[in-house]
Amino acid sequence: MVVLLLLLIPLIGACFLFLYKGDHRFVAAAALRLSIVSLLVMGASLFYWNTPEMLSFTAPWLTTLGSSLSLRMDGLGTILSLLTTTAYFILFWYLKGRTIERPAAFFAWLLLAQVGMLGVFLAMDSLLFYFFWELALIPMYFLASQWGGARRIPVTFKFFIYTFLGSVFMLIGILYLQSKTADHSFAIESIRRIRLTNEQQSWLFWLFFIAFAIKLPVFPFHTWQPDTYEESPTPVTSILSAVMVKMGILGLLRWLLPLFPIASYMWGDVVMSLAVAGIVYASFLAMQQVDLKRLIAYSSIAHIGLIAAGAFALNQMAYQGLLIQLFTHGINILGMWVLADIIERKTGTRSLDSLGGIAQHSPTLTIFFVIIALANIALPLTNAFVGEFLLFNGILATPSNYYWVFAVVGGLGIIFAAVYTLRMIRAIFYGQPSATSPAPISLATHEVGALVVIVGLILFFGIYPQPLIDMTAAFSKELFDQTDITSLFRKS
Amino acid sequence: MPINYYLFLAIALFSIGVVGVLTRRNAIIIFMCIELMLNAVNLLLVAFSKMHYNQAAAAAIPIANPGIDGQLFVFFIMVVAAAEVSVGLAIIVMLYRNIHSVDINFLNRLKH
Amino acid sequence: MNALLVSAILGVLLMLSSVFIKNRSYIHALALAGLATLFALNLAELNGWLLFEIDVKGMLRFDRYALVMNAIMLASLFFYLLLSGNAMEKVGPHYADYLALLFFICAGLFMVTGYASLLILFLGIEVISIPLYILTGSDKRNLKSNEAALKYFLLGSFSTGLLLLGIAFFYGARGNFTATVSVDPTVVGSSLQLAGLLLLLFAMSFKVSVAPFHFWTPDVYDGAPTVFTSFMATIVKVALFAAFVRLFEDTFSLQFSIWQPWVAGFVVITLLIGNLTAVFQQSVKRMLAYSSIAQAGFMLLAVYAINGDSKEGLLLYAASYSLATIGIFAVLTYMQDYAFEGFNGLAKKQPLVAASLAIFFLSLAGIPLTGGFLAKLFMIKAALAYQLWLAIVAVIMAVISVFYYFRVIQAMYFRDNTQSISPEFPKAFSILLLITALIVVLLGILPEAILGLLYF
Amino acid sequence: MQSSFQLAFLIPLLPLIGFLINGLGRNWLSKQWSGLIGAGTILGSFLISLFIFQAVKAGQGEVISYFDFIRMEGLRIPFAFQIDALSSLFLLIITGIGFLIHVYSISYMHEESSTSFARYFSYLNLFVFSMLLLVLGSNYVVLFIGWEGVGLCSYLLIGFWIKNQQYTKAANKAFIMNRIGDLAFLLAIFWLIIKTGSASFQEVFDFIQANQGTSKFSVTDITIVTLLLFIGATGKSAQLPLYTWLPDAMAGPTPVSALIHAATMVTAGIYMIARSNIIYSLAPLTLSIISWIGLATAFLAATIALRQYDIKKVLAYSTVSQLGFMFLALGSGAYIAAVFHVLTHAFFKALLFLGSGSVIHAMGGEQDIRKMGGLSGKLKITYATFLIGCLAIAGLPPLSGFFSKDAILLSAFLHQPLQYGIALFTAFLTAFYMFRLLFLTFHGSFRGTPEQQAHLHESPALMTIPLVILAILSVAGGWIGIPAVLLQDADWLGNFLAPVLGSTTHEVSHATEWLLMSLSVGGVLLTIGFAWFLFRHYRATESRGILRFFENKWYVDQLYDRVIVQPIFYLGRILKEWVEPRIIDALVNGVGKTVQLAGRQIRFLQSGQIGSYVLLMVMAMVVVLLVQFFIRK
Repeated sequence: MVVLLLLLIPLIGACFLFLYKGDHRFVAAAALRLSIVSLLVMGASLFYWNTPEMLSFTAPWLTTLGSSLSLRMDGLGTILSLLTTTAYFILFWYLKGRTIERPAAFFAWLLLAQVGMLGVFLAMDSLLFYFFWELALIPMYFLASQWGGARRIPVTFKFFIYTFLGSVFMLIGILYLQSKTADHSFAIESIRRIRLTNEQQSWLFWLFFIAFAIKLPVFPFHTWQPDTYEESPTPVTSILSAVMVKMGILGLLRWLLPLFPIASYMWGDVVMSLAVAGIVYASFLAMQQVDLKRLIAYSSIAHIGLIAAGAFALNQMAYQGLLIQLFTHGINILGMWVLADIIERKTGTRSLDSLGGIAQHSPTLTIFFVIIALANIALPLTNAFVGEFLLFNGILATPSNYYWVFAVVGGLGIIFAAVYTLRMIRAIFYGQPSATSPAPISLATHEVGALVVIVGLILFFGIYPQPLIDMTAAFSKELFDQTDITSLFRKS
Repeated sequence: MPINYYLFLAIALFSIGVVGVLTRRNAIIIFMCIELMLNAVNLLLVAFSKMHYNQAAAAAIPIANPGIDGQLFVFFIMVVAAAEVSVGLAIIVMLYRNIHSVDINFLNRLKH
Repeated sequence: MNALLVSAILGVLLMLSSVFIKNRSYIHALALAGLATLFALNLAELNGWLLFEIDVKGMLRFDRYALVMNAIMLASLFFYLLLSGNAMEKVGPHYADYLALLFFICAGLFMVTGYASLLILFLGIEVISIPLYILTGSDKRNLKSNEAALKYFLLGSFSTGLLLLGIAFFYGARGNFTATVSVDPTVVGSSLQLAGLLLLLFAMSFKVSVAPFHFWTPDVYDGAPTVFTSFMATIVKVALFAAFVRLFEDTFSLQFSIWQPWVAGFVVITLLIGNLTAVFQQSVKRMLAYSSIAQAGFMLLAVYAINGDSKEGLLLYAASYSLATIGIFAVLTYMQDYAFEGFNGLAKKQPLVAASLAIFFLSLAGIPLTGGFLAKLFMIKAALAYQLWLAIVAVIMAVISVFYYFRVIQAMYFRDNTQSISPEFPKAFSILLLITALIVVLLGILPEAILGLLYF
Repeated sequence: MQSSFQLAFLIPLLPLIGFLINGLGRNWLSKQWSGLIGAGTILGSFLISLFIFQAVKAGQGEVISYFDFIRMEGLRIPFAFQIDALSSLFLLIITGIGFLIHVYSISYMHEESSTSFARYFSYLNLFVFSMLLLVLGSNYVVLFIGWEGVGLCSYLLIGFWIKNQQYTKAANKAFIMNRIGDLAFLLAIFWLIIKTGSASFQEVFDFIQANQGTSKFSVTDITIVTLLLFIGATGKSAQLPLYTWLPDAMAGPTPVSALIHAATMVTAGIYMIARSNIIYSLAPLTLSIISWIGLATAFLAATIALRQYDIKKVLAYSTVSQLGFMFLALGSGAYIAAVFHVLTHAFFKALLFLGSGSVIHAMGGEQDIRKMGGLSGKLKITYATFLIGCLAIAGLPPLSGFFSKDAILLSAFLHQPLQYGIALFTAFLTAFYMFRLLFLTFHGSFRGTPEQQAHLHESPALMTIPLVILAILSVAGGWIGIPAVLLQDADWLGNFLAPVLGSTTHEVSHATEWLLMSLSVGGVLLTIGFAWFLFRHYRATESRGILRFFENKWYVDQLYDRVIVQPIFYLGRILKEWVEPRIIDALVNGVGKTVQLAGRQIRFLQSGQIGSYVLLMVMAMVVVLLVQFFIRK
């Protein structure tokens, strides 16, 4: 039941806002309230962890095709829903009192996207999964294209068509699997029961992987991402990179790895190489960027590369770290975007060349930025540390001959991350105040509030990450049992 | 007389019609060639109907007047052809009113 | 059976009505009422209640599938009349006659969906085509309309010739015109049979505008008055597809292995030509003409794959595709020109119309939560049962279709109106349009609403 | 839990609290308050450390676990402190010296605005906190947390004067170079976790001792782990090849340099290796590598220090050199000697830096010794203490430096005579450049500007008292480790650390020991004399040949810039300018463009001519019919 509520609240809110015509601040406040409500519902669902029937919902739907409206909140769903609701709450609080053109439509689209993403996180039926997958894409496309920058139309169209192309391949894969199931159903349980030959697994793997790789994005498929992040309005960008990216990772963890473990192992080296190459590549580009948003965009490509590598490390420690990272990366990158938005709005520029010396007169902003930036490079006692620690640990334990190459090359990312992050801090905050920021940058209460929430999460989970681990331990165990190569080969 | 003769004749007529459609530029003549194609079909149908009648008679299959439906079909084709002629000529006339020509090569406003 | 006869009678009635009734809105109402009765009668027949008891000597066969198809077509036609009734008035003075022709065509449609003998198929096709020639040329002063009419007429009757030759060969091989499976092995393999099969394939491909027999489509759709283009492109095409599927699934099911590769080839060519050519069009109307070719390519998959999925899929496709296209054309009739720029900034001025249009285009592009998606899903599923590569080609082409469908969405939502004049839509129209759009969405969410009819 | 250990958690907590108060309240606290809080918290943890040290001396020691930092299937990393001889000793060093530096800073930084004053002390407290965490941690992860913490604090403090982009650049350099080491350290930790399934010192060591050489933990594993850990240490403790950040770290305020060089940060590497001595004892290869690297560093840094003119730079290189000595000791297996030297070095290096700070303070910010000279008259206390510091670092008996350095030299001698020779020479170099510094600064005639001369004055008590205390320690600090040859069983330190580091009982005749000692002492005395002869009166000399090479620090910075930094950024530019837009993205866009182009071309099939339409159709039909009837048959 709770899961259904999680979907219904934003859905109803979206429908209402689409039809609503009225003043700005009511819209923003309504959106904020909605986000609080869904956050509360999410909190409630955390208490129901031991009553599965509360956390799952099934209703007949498209029965003639063999699909059904089945939602369930497992460990993965929990942590991702938690991220989604939290991120939306923080974002909407931050956006409180912002004057946006046609705010009702803006928030309505955002809420609709929330429905889609939560649906992706909770769907236990492959066709339903695909439905929500696209449902999340459309609102983002409209948001980015309507409220975006100058080059928005071509850029976002590229983003849309690229991801859509990926998803249709996945659709073919889904249909093929459904045709192979005994009871001709799209349900994940019946798909799991199929005995696929290695050769089938191997091409199905690619059908699915391309979709997820484009969404993530993994190294050669990433070119839509910096442009889109740059051209989208920053609140939308933050949702894109904080939450939407996680759809791809969920795809890997819930669909790709458990369904095609052998193929994941066979192609593991290829994917790992792409991922770690992506880490270094993106870091190099991040070092070169002058535009703040592009810099953050590339840095997030690097992070995603690490996460993708962890997914194919095929061992429990990596999974565990990855699952934690899902949440922490979302929060941190959201913080980065919020700060980028503040800086851009208050100084009117995003270029590192024309920024500078902000620390002189606005220490508060500086402190927030430094903390979040350092969390972004996974300094100990920030939330990202534990996740990356376990991730790297797992990558070093990859069942592959090149495990140490992956670990070392991926590890270079740690160093490069420090390089471009410190470069960014130095360029924006240190030195003499530049022409763009002569006056102190004052933060409104709700802005400070949002940032405090982020920093609080960073420090709390940095010092005591155990709750996140407990939340996902069961899932990582299950996932590992499904993808444990040694036992698989013993079976076959 | 074996059926193949009729068959070849009909196909020849039909092909002549097709070639006519391909080569001529005057709408009316093209239309006449199409009529030729239809009549080739009529001929063929009649021939087949006769053939089936003979086969049935030879095999002494007790059907009421076998092969008759082929000839019926021919009449339908004639009727339909007549209807087409009326509409088609009307269209051609209408066109002639507007561009004072029935040369199809002038019909290229709609392309690409 | 009910609908067939009654529609013919209604046609006659409407033709005479222009003599007695001068007020066009009455005629319009009469037509709508007639459609309603047709729909009711069709449903009645679906429940086994027949108006007339006529022995058709096995030349007609109105099974459940045919009747459901008729129901869908009638419903679409109903929305068509509602949405583009007054646009029809603009075409010319003979309003009642257009309606009468529409009803005659209806009779032809029912013959085509319900034929059991090739004779009826032929008659049905002609009953559809001849009035369509007239409607195409109905805008007499417009040279484009004339040209379209002549092209349609010449090429159409040419393809009729092919059809007839095919039927003749068929008759020669089988000795009758009954469109049922022939079990006689000597017949199945005979070259007469083969030639007939292929000629029928060509002719039907021409009628449903499948490449490489599609050439008439863009010109005719472009030249004909937009209202009638909308009718041709949707309801007529759907009915002919029903006939196409029936011909090859019933009559030629034993020659399956012979014709399936050819159909596959036609699918690929059609998808390629339709989608690629549509990408670079400047006029929305012509773009839609090409897109209808592309959609035909998808529907052809129903012919390609002989299984339940494809037939269900065709029903869904018929409904969603017809409604969406009718809606778009209806909006198009309000545009002063058909350039993409005409849609700039429509979302700000006419949010309802823009939203409905967006839904229509999303459905045509096959985005989930719209009927178009499920329809395509069925088709791809059907193709996947035989050939993976065909399915992959199909989805890639679906992605390409996004290129041109989304140009309109971009124009409506993301660009600002540069020219001052913007089309005005009556309130009722936009509401109706929204209802149509909602039905399209409903088809995507609860397709059982349609498919259920097959199974209750 | 031992009653005396119940307060252990306060040791790091107090500085943390100080950090929070000073950091959050920086806008409201007056300078006195923030100074008081900053120093007071450290004093508090120093006292507690004393208690604990007493308890440990009484033979107690244990691991106190607070909560589970990471607990998952197959891995449990508690947030736990380990209290034993080693950690308690370091606690004393850190808190004790840290406290003195805090006190010193109160007066040294008095010119700062109250806000940045509080900021400064909050950073200092955080620094001490991280270092304490590092030392107290009972497993490699907690150690690493502190490890990164000191890296961060050094970054914050080196770049304390954020207006100056040169300084912030130095800060970035320090942080990034540390990160390079950290990566190796992390990999070592991962390796240990994967192999042994734990990160706690005790469990890891037990496991390795149990399974060394077996497939569970092969010799290669040992070598890899030890090497990786050592690379980590080179980053923090400024050894070759990662030492270049330390001299640049002079950008920070002088007390910070003292803190970094004496009490915290650089000793972390030594601590970590000493802590892991059990593994290292199993890796002879690594040990010899360490000893050679340490020796090389010591020598290189000493040579560079010969020709430096910035008073702090000289000291910085001397630190690097001394650290090299410590690593030499570690490499020769003399862990106790290394720790001993850490202790004494902490005393006199803190003394020297604070002294130099006092000098700089008196000179109004001038750091170039060429512009100094003859300060002994004005800055009496500073001079006296500085002199003691120099004597101590030069290693003259009975000052502290003598004993520790002697221990190191002895171990080197036993381990590898060649190394002993080089080390001895380096020790002479040390004495030489230190006294060069002393003479140039305090002797001869004043070479600064008149107003500087007018400004000259002895520093206030808050600065001099710490100097005096440290001077006393530098003198007496060594007496806890007197070798047996001089005084029977007076090697208290050795016995104290033996449980952790193992006792070093080396068989060497007293005669040899006497010989070695006299050799080093004599040599040092000679060098000092030579230095006196050379630098009693300063003569500006253009350095030539090898000396110029030294003056330019062996061009190492330039080398790194050319070989590493520039290529990386050049490659980055290539990727940005070429690969990204012209290859990867071009491919993606190419697909779309192809579609557009194809559309444009295929349109022309639709010629508009009925004839061509029919022709195409007929051709298609003919092809199909032919294929069907003549090929597919």
